[in-house]
Amino acid sequence: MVAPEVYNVSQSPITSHAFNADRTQVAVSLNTNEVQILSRSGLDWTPTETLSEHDKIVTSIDWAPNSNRIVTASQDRNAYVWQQASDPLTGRLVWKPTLVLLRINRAATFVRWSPFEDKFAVASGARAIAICSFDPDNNWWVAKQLKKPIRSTVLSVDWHPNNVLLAAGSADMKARVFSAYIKDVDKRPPPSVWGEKLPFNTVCGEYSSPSGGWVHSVGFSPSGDVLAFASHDSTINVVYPGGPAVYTIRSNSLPYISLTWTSEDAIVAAGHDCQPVLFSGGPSGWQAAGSLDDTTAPKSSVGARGGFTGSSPVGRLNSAAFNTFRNADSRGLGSSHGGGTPLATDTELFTVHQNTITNIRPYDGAPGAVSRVSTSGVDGKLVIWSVNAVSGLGTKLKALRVG
Amino acid sequence: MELGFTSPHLSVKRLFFFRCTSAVGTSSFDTVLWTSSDESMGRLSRRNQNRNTTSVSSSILRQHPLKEVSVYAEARIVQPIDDHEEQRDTFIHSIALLKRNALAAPFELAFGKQKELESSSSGQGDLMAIHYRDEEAIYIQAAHDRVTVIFSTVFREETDRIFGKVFLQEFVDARRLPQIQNAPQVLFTNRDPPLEIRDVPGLRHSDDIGYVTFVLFPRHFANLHVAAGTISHIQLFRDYLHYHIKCSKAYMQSRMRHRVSEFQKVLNRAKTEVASTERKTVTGRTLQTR
Amino acid sequence: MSNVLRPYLAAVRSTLAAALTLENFPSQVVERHNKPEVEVGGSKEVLLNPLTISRNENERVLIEPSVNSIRVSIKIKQADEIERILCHKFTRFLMQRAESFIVLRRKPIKGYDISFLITNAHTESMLKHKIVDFIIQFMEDVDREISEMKLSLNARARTVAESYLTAFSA
Amino acid sequence: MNFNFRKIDVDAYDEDVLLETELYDPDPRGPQQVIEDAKAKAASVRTSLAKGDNLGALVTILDNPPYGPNVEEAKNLTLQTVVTVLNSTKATDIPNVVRSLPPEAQDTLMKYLYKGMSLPGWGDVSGSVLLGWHEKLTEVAGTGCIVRAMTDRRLL
Repeated sequence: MVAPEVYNVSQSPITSHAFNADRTQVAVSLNTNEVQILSRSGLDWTPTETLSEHDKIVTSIDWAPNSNRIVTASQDRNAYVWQQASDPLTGRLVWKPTLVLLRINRAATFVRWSPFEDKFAVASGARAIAICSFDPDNNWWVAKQLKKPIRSTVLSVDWHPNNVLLAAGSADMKARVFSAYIKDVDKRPPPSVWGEKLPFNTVCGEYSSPSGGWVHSVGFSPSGDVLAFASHDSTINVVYPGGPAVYTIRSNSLPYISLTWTSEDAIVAAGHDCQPVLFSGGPSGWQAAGSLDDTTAPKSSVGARGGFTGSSPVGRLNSAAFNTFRNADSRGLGSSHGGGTPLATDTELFTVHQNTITNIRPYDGAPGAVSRVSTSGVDGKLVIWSVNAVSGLGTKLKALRVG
Repeated sequence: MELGFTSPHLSVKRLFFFRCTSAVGTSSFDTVLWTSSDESMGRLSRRNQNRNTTSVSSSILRQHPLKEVSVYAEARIVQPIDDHEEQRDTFIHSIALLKRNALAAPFELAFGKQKELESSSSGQGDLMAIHYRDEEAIYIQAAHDRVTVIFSTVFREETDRIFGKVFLQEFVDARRLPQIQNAPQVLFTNRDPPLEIRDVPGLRHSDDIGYVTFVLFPRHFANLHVAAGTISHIQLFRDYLHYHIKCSKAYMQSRMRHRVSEFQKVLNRAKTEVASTERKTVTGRTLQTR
Repeated sequence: MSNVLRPYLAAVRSTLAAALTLENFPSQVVERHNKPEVEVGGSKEVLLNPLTISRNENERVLIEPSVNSIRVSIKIKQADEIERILCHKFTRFLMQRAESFIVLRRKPIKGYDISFLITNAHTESMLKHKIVDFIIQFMEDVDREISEMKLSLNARARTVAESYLTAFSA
Repeated sequence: MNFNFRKIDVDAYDEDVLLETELYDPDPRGPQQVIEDAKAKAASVRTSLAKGDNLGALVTILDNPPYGPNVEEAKNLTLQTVVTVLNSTKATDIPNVVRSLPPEAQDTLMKYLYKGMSLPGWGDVSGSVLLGWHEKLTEVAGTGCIVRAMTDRRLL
């Protein structure tokens, strides 16, 4: 199988990541109020610019591929749209923020550009979703809120390819499909499995997993006719609204946090289990196909797996050794620690990611034919996986069942 | 200067210090006060008029149930200081044993009473109480075939009470061992005083009080030498018990401290490794682990 | 680990693994705040069902999960008065040092001897399976420590009593 | 006026706050139907157990269990019946039984194991029996099954 590209971007969690169109740059939030723009330089990613305007943790980032605009959401209740402009002093291109008036009084938790990049949706803890569109007359972004019947923090959203429908997952244990139709911006969408006449805030569907759980992630299939969502009850649910059928795939492992469709019959999901799992199926049923991670061996030689080589300057070796010693002492892992398991294997998980994966996004390939996906997680790693590299039903997945 | 009269034996050692002081300059002190860990206080003073007389007084004497004991102690102890080495040592030794000897009096009386009653095969002597500490006392009573010694002792903390119980239960059980069968019989009650002293007024019935009864048989005071040994030994009981309770608590404390530091290490092991190489942001700030 | 204890600790371990699936969750009640929901309890939907793992009435663990924090409370076996006082001393000793045990709660919840509060900040800066290891080792060691302390107390008491009483026979 | 406004629980007046009863769909069966079902299943379990069919007994009793308010009697009867089946299954048979259960029944069994462990000393509940089942069920159904015992608001 093709080894994943692994980049150790940070020691702290990567809260969110978003690549630019040609994948030469990536915007990440490292569990702080700033956004880092990293640029690819050889086998490594180098910080090139810092976007600092938020004053609390940046929860979500999205990078519009065509208009090259970045939108960021934060627990400070705000969203900013960032555009490149030349600096009047240096003439260099820099990212300039525009504050978006969301009119929400709680944290902004998730943000996504619509497919046409003329709108974006900001999920929030105010039990509402702000649908933002650009008002050229006033030269600002205006927000209109989807509120009913949301009863708790909205955790994620996903746009339908028609630029009008929006799926939302929330902590009230529901995945919903709303109309986010904005007059003057949107053309009337053609009828779909989700309905015909779709004024703003029409609820086209409301779903939940049989055993409950906050809905962490939602995703329309490439055609937009199928909805998948991941709940905290360790299930992936696939909804065929015309069916009417909802397939619930119970995992025997920990809950998935993020999912993305790679084709009309395949979904990759990842989360607390620390590995991306491929699901495949269609109108007649769904099942887990396997993990993208080869979980049969420790990942100590990560550098050799491509990407970040982790080479440290020679001069640092001594202080690194000293730190190791000092850490070992405070952990009670001195030489007297007889009979104990060696630290390396004792500490390491057999997955590439060493902690929860919080984001999974398409990386390579057109919608409906995604060949590679990117993941980022609490362990500070950014990993690019080949979707075709399924390791088969590994140990963890043997007992994954379709319910 | 403090002289800690923790026990007759220990005090001899402490008094050595006192002796040195007195040897350096016989006129260098007028009054010496001492307190000891068992809360008894004492005063040792040279009488101004008579430089050769040293008087010793102690709270233990004032509280003594028998008037004659004061006299008895005074008689034994108050002696002129002589420059003669040997005599001075005897003097110091007798001060050292002041408390022991004072406390010995009721025991000696009881042993004598038992001998008196022995022939009659019945009857019992007076119940003598020594209030050797504020809330603790020793009760002594002779019968025709035994002398019963009852300690009341206070366990200030719950831990002391529970640890005390464990220790005292072992005292009760120890007599099962063949080599200890000749020891006095030991009985232990918590809260409720034993029958012998049930009618004593002013006894507090509470969980923090324990009563330990030693039943001394004639073999424990068969002759003067054995009796003296028994008296010295039994006097030590209360302090011996509390000392070991304290030690056990200190030991637990050190074990807990060790265990807690081990827990700390296990928890520290959960922390992710700190980056050995710094990574800078574009603005020059160091990317930090939170 | 003793064979009797193994299924108990295994159940605690797997339940903890399931519960330690936390995320950063800003308060939806108080503006610009971020608090352990299991302690605040203001939003019912972000609390999950509390689960109990028990061997019997006297040995049980309560795990109360929420979206960004879990509370783990342990009732430690206490067969008699001695174990009770040793357990009490030990847990008090630990809780007085709560600031150096970042996951330890200063007070146990009612009906339990010791409580831990683990938040998403902890699972972000520490390895999750190692936090679980810590709790399990804590449970094992507390039991062992208490029985060893009890044994040592009994042993000392026996020696002390025997040597005291032997002196009468000498 | 003497009213203390500071003591008003403002959250109670927030119509957006989700109530516990809103977190799950109520049982479509009425309480009467629920208790009748529970009694019928308990009887059927006795028959299965008499034939030595512990798996069949467990599948029966774990199907469509009573949940929510106002069905205490049915809940108690069902828990008691589950405990009886668990207690009467040989330890060596447990792995096969849990493996043969349908996924929903595995999830429901996990919920009953935790329910039983939260009531030590209740009826014939035995901590060691429940822990034995828990271990075997976790081997088969994983931590996912435990997560579902936490998320499912249909409390047994």
